[in-house]
Amino acid sequence: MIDKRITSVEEAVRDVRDGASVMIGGFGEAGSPIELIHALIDQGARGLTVISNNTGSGRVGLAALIAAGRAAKVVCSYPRSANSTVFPELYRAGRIDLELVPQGTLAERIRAGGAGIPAFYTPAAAGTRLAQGKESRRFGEREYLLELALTADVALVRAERADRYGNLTFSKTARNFGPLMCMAARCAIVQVRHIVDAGAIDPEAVVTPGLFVSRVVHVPAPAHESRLVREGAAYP
Amino acid sequence: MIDKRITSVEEAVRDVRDGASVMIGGFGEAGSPIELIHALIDQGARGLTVISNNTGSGRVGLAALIAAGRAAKVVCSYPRSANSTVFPELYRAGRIDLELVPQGTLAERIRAGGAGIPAFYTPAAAGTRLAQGKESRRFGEREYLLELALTADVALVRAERADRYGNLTFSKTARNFGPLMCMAARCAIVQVRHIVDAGAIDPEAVVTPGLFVSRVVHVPAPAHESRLVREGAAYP
Amino acid sequence: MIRPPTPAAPEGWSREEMARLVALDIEDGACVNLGIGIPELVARFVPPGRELLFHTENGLLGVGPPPDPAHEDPELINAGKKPVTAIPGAAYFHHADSFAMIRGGHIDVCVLGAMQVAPGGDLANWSTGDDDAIPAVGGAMDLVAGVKRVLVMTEHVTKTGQPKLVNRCTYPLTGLGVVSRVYSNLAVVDITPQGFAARRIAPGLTFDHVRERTGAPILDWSDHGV
Amino acid sequence: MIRPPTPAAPEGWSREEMARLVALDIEDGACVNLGIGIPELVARFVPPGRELLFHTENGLLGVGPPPDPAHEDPELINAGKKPVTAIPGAAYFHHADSFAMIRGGHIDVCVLGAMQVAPGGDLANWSTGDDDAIPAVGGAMDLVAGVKRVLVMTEHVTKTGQPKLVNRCTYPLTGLGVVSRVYSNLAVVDITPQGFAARRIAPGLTFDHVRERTGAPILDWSDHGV
Repeated sequence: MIDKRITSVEEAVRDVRDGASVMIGGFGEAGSPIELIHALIDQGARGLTVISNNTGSGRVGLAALIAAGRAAKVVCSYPRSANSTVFPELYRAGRIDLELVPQGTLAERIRAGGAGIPAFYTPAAAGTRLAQGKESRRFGEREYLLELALTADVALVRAERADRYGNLTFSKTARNFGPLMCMAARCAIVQVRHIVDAGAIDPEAVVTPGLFVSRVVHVPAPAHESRLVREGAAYP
Repeated sequence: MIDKRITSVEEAVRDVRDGASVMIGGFGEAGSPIELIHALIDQGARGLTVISNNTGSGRVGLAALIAAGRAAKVVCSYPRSANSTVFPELYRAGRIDLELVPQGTLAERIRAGGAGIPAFYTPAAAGTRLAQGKESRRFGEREYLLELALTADVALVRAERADRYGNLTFSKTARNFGPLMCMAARCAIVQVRHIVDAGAIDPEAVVTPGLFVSRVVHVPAPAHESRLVREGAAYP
Repeated sequence: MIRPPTPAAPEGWSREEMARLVALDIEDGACVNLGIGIPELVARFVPPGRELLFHTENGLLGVGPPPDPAHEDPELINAGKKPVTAIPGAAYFHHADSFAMIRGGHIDVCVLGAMQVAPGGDLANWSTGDDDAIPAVGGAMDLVAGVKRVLVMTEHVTKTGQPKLVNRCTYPLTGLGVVSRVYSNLAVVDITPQGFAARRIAPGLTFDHVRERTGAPILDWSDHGV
Repeated sequence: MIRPPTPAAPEGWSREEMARLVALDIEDGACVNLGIGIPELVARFVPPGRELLFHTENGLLGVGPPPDPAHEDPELINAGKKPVTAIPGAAYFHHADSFAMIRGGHIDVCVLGAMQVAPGGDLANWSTGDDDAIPAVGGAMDLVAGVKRVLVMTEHVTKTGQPKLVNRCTYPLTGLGVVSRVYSNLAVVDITPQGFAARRIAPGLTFDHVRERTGAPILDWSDHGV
């Protein structure tokens, strides 16, 4: 029987290796898989390439992973935060690399990675500083940049519901990068609020079909990142 | 008030012009917008470029449009049918052009057209006869073909439910090319079985957000194409 | 007693008045993406009888007004990461679909802030280019490349009095030739083939007042200039 | 009385037996796409204790058995346009997502028919190349380019007795170097760095019998060849 349920977040991230590329879902705290990230901190893998839209808040979740020195590089569209100095300090100290990618290009590169498209052209960033080192080409009247697909060894994603096949639904704007990262990672690990029986998710409303998902972990009451940040919490 | 509802299929296709490019949804009869196609036949536009996965069955719907000589060209993955000789006869007579595209490439080219991606690379058809005349390029170990986006003036699509904003859901495997064609056409015209109030479609389960849709027509009881074909019907 | 110099009092239109002018210029039924900060004010000033559909690039079409604090949901936010609501008829989608809307030309209007705008419509709004600054671009480059009409809302000059409408952007570009119109506290300025053209001047100000605070040639196409 | 020559009686495995062999070779939990025609039989022979998830490229993961005629739905069909059902836990999606699954390597196995297979795994299965034929490719090229393991089910020779396993495909290619294994009525044949290698011979037949009907060198790696 196909059954992707894993008993704990610890077990789910156990085999992440040093030097792995790790996609981490979320836009700010919405969709950020905070329990999986904390489990990855405990697990100890180092030298990670983190692919995520942001670099986290406060000293919990993604910011804590970065603060712990586990990320050698981040691929990201917006590594600034009103309430975190973790990334800026490491970056200024030259202790972490940054590949800055426009948000839509980041999303499309991840989708391309999941869809077997090695490269595509986009108008975003043409003629700007972020075009440096990239091939450009005209189609019709406009100039476009060649962008390469992104894949990863692992994705850490937060969703709302899953069944044993790994079919997923998400919650509101917490969907963001999750479905794309599940497509693009060789091992997509998903924490969900609810595990339901096969068939309980309307097949018309499945957002991520199960074949994109490797592991599902039940985290019924995930921490509120913004609340932890307000309280000044730090992980571990 | 945003309201994309149009009172009749005739009204919905009234302004399709000679020479227009028209995407037509459906995989076989599933999702084929038969009432909109018949309205387009009645409307009379000629010299059309039809972009559709198939070329229709019997002498109704898409096959009838082609039989009426309205299509100058089809862009298509599978222009053969067990029960229609309409396209083969015109093709052998040199009276219609064919651009044959692998099905996944066709889908992705339409999505690219809707997503502002002018071109992308795909491994499908590399090294085959369908690679003739196309640029190829290696990424890593493999060879890929450069494929260009497809857009169209009009899309004719069949969906299940719509609200006044044009938000859509589909029915089972009748979804197929519909959502992509709505993205890629400058005017997406959709026939739906049910028109519902704004808010009646769960925002988590909207398949095609309304901004991709221009016109919605209520066709509560669409004809069953396969039944018409069995009965030997011909349109008009 | 000697007093330290104080910043000049705000002159011309208030931010709310600027937002009202922007909202008046957006056609009924448009899909609109509002940038983080001042542009968010535009949603408050949609004229009666018009319906706009607000898009936020983090995956929602049909953004509604902010919730009361008791109904905030950390999973229902806008691109500025502030709590929002969803209207009946809203739709959620993932980031690739969201930017397909943007890049594919399906958003009619976006309203963004600016650091600098040049007469050809070049926009700089993402980085000061300082070596020490943490670069962060977000979705700005995708928005200006894809949205049909890019409107800018900005103070006419910086806090230190430097013009933001300039001959050439010295800050790193967000996009080349992308801006249609600028709404500043002093004037509504079109990007035209002839360069900047003031369409409207804030009450009580003169065209010369605007021109002196503009770092590039500007034409007077306003009513009182005709 | 002189009788016209009749085609040779089918020899070796029946189609059902071939389908059973294929099904036995697919690992538990695999996502499988079954081509139109003979490959569809594979779904009937999933061994007890294994669960396969069937994908059809027209937008369904979790294809179930055919419905009884009273419950056929023209909007629930497979790639061969035949009515199917959906299992509990199925998902519907559009064509771009469906081919993202295929092209992106998320389908573990596909089973296809063939006109010709060459020793390097080249496959021809979409066109005879006749000038008069209406070319129609469907999803075959995408499938062979993207699916991790491509299995072929085919009669070993054509109706006129010509080998389908050949030195070089003379029909237009579907893909280069894509096939892993061929299940014919005579033998199970691997594509190996050394070319064709028979892994298993149908009961009652000899390797020589298979070799004589194969249009390219073939090794005997079967049990009785060891």
